[in-house]
Amino acid sequence: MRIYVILLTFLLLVTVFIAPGWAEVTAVKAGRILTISGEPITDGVILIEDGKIADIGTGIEIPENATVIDAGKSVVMPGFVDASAVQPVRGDLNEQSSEITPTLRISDALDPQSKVIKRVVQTGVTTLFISPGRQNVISGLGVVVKPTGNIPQQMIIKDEAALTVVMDMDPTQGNRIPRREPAVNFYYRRPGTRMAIIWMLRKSFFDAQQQADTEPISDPNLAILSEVLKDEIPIHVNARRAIVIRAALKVADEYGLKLIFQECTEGYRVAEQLAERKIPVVLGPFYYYPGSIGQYREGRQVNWNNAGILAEVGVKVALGSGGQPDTIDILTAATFAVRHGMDRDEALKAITITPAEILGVAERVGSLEKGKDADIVVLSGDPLDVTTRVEKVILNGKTVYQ
Amino acid sequence: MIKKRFLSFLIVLSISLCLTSFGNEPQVIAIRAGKIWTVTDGVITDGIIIVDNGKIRAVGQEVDVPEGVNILDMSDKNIIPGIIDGHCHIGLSLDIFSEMDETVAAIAADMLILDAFNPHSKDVKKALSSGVTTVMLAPGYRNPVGGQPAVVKLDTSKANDWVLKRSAGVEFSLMNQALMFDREPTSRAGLIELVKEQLNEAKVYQEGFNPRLEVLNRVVDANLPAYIWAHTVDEIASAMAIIDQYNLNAVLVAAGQGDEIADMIAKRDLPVIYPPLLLSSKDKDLKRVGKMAGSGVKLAFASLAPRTDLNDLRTSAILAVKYGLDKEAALKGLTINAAEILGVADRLGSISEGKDADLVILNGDPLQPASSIEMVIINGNIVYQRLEE
Amino acid sequence: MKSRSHITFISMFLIVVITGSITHAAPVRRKLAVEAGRIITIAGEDIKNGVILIEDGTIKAVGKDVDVPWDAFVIEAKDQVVMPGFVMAHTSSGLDRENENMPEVPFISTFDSIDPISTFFEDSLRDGVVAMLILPGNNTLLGGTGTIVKPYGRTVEAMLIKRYTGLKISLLPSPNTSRMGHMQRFRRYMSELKDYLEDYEQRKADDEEEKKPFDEEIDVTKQSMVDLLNKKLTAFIYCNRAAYVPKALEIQKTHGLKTVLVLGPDCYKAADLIAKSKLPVVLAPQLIIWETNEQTNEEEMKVIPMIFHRAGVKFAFQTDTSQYGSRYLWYQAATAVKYGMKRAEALKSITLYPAQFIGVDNRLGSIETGKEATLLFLTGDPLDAQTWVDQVMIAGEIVYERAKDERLKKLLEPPLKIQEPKDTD
Amino acid sequence: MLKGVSLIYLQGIEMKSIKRIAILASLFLLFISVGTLSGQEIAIKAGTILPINDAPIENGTILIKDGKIAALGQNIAVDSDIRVIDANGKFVMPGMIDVQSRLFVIDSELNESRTIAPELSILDGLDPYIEESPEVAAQGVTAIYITPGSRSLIGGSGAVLKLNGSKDVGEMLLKDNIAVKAAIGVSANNESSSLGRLGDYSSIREALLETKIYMHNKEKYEREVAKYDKKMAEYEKKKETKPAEKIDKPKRPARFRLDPTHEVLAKVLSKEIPLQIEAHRVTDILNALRLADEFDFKLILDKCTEGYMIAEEIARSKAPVILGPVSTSFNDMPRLEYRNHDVRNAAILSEKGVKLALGVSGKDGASSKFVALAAAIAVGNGMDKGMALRAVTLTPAEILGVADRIGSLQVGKDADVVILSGHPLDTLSRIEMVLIEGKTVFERKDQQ
Repeated sequence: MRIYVILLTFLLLVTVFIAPGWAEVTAVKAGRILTISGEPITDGVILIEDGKIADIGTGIEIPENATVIDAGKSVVMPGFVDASAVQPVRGDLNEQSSEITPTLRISDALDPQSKVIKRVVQTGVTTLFISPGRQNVISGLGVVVKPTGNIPQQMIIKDEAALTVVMDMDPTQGNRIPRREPAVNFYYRRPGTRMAIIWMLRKSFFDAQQQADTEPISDPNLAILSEVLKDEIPIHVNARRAIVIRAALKVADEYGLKLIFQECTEGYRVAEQLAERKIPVVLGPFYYYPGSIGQYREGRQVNWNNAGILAEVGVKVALGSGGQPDTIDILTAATFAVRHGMDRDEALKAITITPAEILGVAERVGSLEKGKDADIVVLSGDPLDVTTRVEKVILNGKTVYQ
Repeated sequence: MIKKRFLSFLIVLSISLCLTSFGNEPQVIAIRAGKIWTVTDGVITDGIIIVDNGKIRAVGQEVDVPEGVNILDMSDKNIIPGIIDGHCHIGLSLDIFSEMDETVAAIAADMLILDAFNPHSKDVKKALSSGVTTVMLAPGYRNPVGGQPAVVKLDTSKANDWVLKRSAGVEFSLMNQALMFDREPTSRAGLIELVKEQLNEAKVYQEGFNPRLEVLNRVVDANLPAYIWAHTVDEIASAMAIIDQYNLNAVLVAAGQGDEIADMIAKRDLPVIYPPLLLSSKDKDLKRVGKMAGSGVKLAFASLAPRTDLNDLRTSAILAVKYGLDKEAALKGLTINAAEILGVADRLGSISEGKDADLVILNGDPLQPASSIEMVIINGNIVYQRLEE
Repeated sequence: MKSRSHITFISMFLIVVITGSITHAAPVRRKLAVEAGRIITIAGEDIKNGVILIEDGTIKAVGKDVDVPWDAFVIEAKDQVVMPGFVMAHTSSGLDRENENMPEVPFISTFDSIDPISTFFEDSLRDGVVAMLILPGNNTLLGGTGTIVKPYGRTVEAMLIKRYTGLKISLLPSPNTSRMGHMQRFRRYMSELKDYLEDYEQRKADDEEEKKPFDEEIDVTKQSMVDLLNKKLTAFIYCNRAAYVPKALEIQKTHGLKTVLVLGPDCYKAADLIAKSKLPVVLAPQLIIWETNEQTNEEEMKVIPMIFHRAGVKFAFQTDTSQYGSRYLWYQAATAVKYGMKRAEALKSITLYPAQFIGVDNRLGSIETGKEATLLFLTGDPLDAQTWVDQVMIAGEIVYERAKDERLKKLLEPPLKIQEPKDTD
Repeated sequence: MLKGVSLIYLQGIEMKSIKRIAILASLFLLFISVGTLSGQEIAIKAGTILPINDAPIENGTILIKDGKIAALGQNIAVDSDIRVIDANGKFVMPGMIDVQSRLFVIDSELNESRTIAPELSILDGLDPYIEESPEVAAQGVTAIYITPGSRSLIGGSGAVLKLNGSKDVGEMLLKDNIAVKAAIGVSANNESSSLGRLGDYSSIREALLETKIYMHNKEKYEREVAKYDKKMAEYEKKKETKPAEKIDKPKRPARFRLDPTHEVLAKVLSKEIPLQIEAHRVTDILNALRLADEFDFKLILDKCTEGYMIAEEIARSKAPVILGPVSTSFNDMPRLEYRNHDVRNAAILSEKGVKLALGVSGKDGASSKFVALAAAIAVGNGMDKGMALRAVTLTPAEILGVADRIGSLQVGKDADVVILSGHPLDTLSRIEMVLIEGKTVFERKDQQ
């Protein structure tokens, strides 16, 4: 019996040492690698070990037991990051019971089986920021996820990533002014105008500020808002028109908030203030033919070169699909941004590293560097050419689409 | 053709005479049957069951029959224990064509579904012929916290010993159908937020006058079972997250797509009350229950009557066998598994000594819809007998 | 765009001054020569550094070494790509109201409701479309006859290419009728038409027999359907789902109509049936749809142009005027090339094929001698996103120049910087 | 087919010429077999054959030639080189028929707002690209009968299709214009008023009366045309013989405009096509029977949910019945009409001698696969086993008028054959193979 014990321990020792060698290693060889953070590499190799990038560069010897993915002449880029992604959620997104719902976590409602995930992966997006609906003034906490795994817990990278605030006319949609108190129907509620929206925003931050010193804060809503006041959770403000953006800036100055603008369709009119305050911007749904701003009674012609102007002035610009399932995908959005006047490198950064930095997950995704997650997109040609196809998507080292 | 019918009429007449003759004071009865499916210890061919005072005193091949008791000869019949329906809404005052249940209050934890049950309703009488002897009456899935289900026997003629459990637990629903457009919650995230909020409040609840939190407190602390409606994979995942967070003694209801994460359900050994298979028609959906049972999940069946007929609870189990479930698991699902899940396994679920004498007598293999139910006995009394019209 | 040499310019100027008094219209130069870095003829191979000779608006010669006559005005396009203008085979935009609410109105025509100053035409010109067939919408059984126009001209007559062409039949049932009722209404209309024609011929025969002069005209409301039956008009049959395609083919066979199929996205399922019928096809604006595969319950992406291309069907593209739709014909062709279609074939599907489908390929669709000089001057390859349409020439006359496109300038350049008052409160 | 014919022929004549006929017949037989050897020929050696039209045959063989059943019986000579399917120890039965199928149908597209529209045909409403038919054929259902929706009073004509997996309706079609579908007292959205049901009855009756008038006018027009033709003939003759004489040309009668609605109803009244009336309540069923007496058309009762209450009445009227869902569980939320539904309905009606076909009428196309299960449930609630099996095969074929092609295993009929591991009413028996006109539509691969 003793002999067996010895044999067993010996075997254990051996496996411990060789184990790293045995760990699943894949190597991706490609004609051209755009690392985004550094210089593009021609005929380089990326070594991937259990989901992370172990080494990247030219002339790296590939261990024999590695599975080699030869991408031939095609171009390799880091997986795209969509900072205002379509929501893979079943059922209604908006909690109509009250206009201020900061405690609402969209991560509870994630649906890994949602059909949207498969479509998003095929466009090369490997990291998504999902925000709650747009019918409430403060609609809740968004989450950063990866489109993989079959239960929500396996998808989440960073929960409570940001608080979503909507300041454009969306929250007033569907509300009716109560003719007689008490309001009979659920929808007889307060914000009928933009003034009311701003008032409610100020009021909730004011209450949070009052309660900031009493520990522990009894009302969970105000607890979240006080964390926001202490800049532990960033705020994503949904604003389209210039006057709304300026109003948001006022509220931010009053309470010293760190803002990030979503959609920001008329951002070019306030480009300088955004640059001064170093406020990053996530540009919303992209149209091939940008006509009027949305359908909320604000039909005004919009400048097509919004992204180019903001980038030129030094604002951190990220391109997102804006939460609309069938708009143009994120790579085509970058191509059309360049067509309308944005700089090429700025556009490529706008779909990879910039949104990663805005969401605070830049240490894991956004570019091809050692130690980062192995999220790789293989394209059939120059990324900003309309006839280029996404050939393969690698997520955490595993091929999820080809 | 006429002669055969007359003969069976004679036999049935004799049985009912000697059984009903005993009338109300319970006596000792002995039944000899071709096949007795005891469920817990195999099938006894040509065995005898001794019923005394509504309980099964003995069952086996050679059992000493006390004198003065004539043996009822059912030698060409099969006997199975009374079928148990995991979830149904029979006899509730709700009109089947309007809303299934109370939808004004999202949290109705203190509502006892038994108060809405009408024991003399026509549906209950009609259901006796289906071989189902015990049911769990449950509220629907339109409320995040629907109320407290009850376990009752269908023979409601006696005073009130037909109520086995006035409150068998609390019913939760994480399905999208619980979202209403005109009352809280209206979004999926809001639904889960609301349920967690209620459970948090229940955790910190001391004595007080809030009946709702009183019940929820027993769920969180004193292991009162929680029946959770969840159909799709993400609904089951949210249910499991809540079960882990508050370590509830939970049962999954419906779990229609549970086969895709059956290993996680099995790991937490969560029992599942599966919806009737007749509601789905695609092969892919019909094979799900077989796969789920294959990876070790304990299953019971529900008819969700009146959405499907109580007679078809047995058909639903047989259809599951046709699409991959093994026969043993199907029969158990209708009897002992359901009894264990509803917490009445001490009295029901199998033909073994000491258990209630709920028996169903069929003229053929119980796992064939073509074999018909000849007689149903609850607590030793005949509640249904098939007479040739 | 600078002209090649001053001498030719001055000489041309003199001629213009002399003839200016005669032709008071815009100075349409009789003779032109276009020197382009690359000519995409569509009919044949591309020509590097070729020359196109144009006289009175028609192409006289195309080729590498074509000698330019001394009196031809030279248009310098060395660093540009010249190709024939895009043609749209079917659209319902540009009308003030697409659909009549009565189901059978074959006698109305889109000519009466085209709105020349609609921005649709201005945008089409900017995006390189030079001719389009405008037909009624998809909600009426017999919608009416169509008109082929070019997107340039202050009145509909000025825009006109061909007035009475194409009759729209839509198999999409109106809201409260079932599909069976819709088909039955079509059969009933056709049987009543046949009865009417029989009686008409009968009356005609009777009068001839008695040598009486027969002057009764065919009822004007039925004239277009009669022309359809004897192939003077082409039927554009719209099928929004695959199940309607066999019905459309049945109609085409029983009445022997000249037919073009206008398909919805779901019709890819009937691709081989359509291929067998050899009928020309106009694809739906939406080129990519997602279908859930019944067995695996997985979503699969269906690239519709590729499915039809592999089945061997000749088709033309439509632009998508919905809010998120891709409004460019070249982008539709680029999407098809992205998923494997050959470039030449894709370019044909936005120039030659649509021209053939609507019967104007004797004038448009490719650069060949004898065809109308309707050309696009592009800043680069037509399928490249960074390419803009620099100039559009219709019948020898420059009708659009990007340099003078005020609206485009406004859309791309930032507005003048208004100084913001410093926020003090 | 030939063997059957020669047998009958033999009985008819005396012995002397039998020898001559026999030689001739065998020659002819030889010729056929040689000629069509190349033709698709299959032999199935089966454990038990259930031909449905008569007693089961143990260890029988079925010979299939060019999609038809060529021979059937205990000892059939089988040439060595034809394909033999070994099914001994297994059951072989004809393909089952679902008489209330919703396959290839999108409900929203079927309901016509016009109440009286008999000229509509279901073939215009079908979508052959729906992917559900392979699953249904794999359960032994080889033919389905589809009718227009029941929202309009007279909805149009139904058709019988074969599930041979083709995408072309023409190839699937066995026979159209089977019956004109009408409905009395069917509530559109679960509320119904007795006034409404009376209105249904009277408007159908009105339509039939108008058709009678229409038929009368049509005959009058045909008589006039005949008279006109005769006069024209005389006129022509007179013109040739005496050109000079002036005779006035006979006047052509005004054209009689054919109305498709009444054309179809005329076929109903002349018994060419049966009228299928969907009726659930007792009053509606009696109304339907009364209509049939008054106008003397061939009636088919559809659904007939409360038929068990007036079983003798229905039996006396000899009207065949297509029974609605055997159990309400097949279509999820039960409808108002199923309030008095009794699962023993099939047993009671068939015992009274009513010609009965069992339907599933499930919630979507794929529930047509539960035909065998529906028959088993009916047997479980008192219906005779043989009658139940006949009610899903031969009887529906007879009611729908396609019994010459499908419904039973008889020489000359289509070779729609299902091979199962056990008896069809034993729900746990597995379907091994399904053939439609000799071509394999389903074959069990995995030995699960």
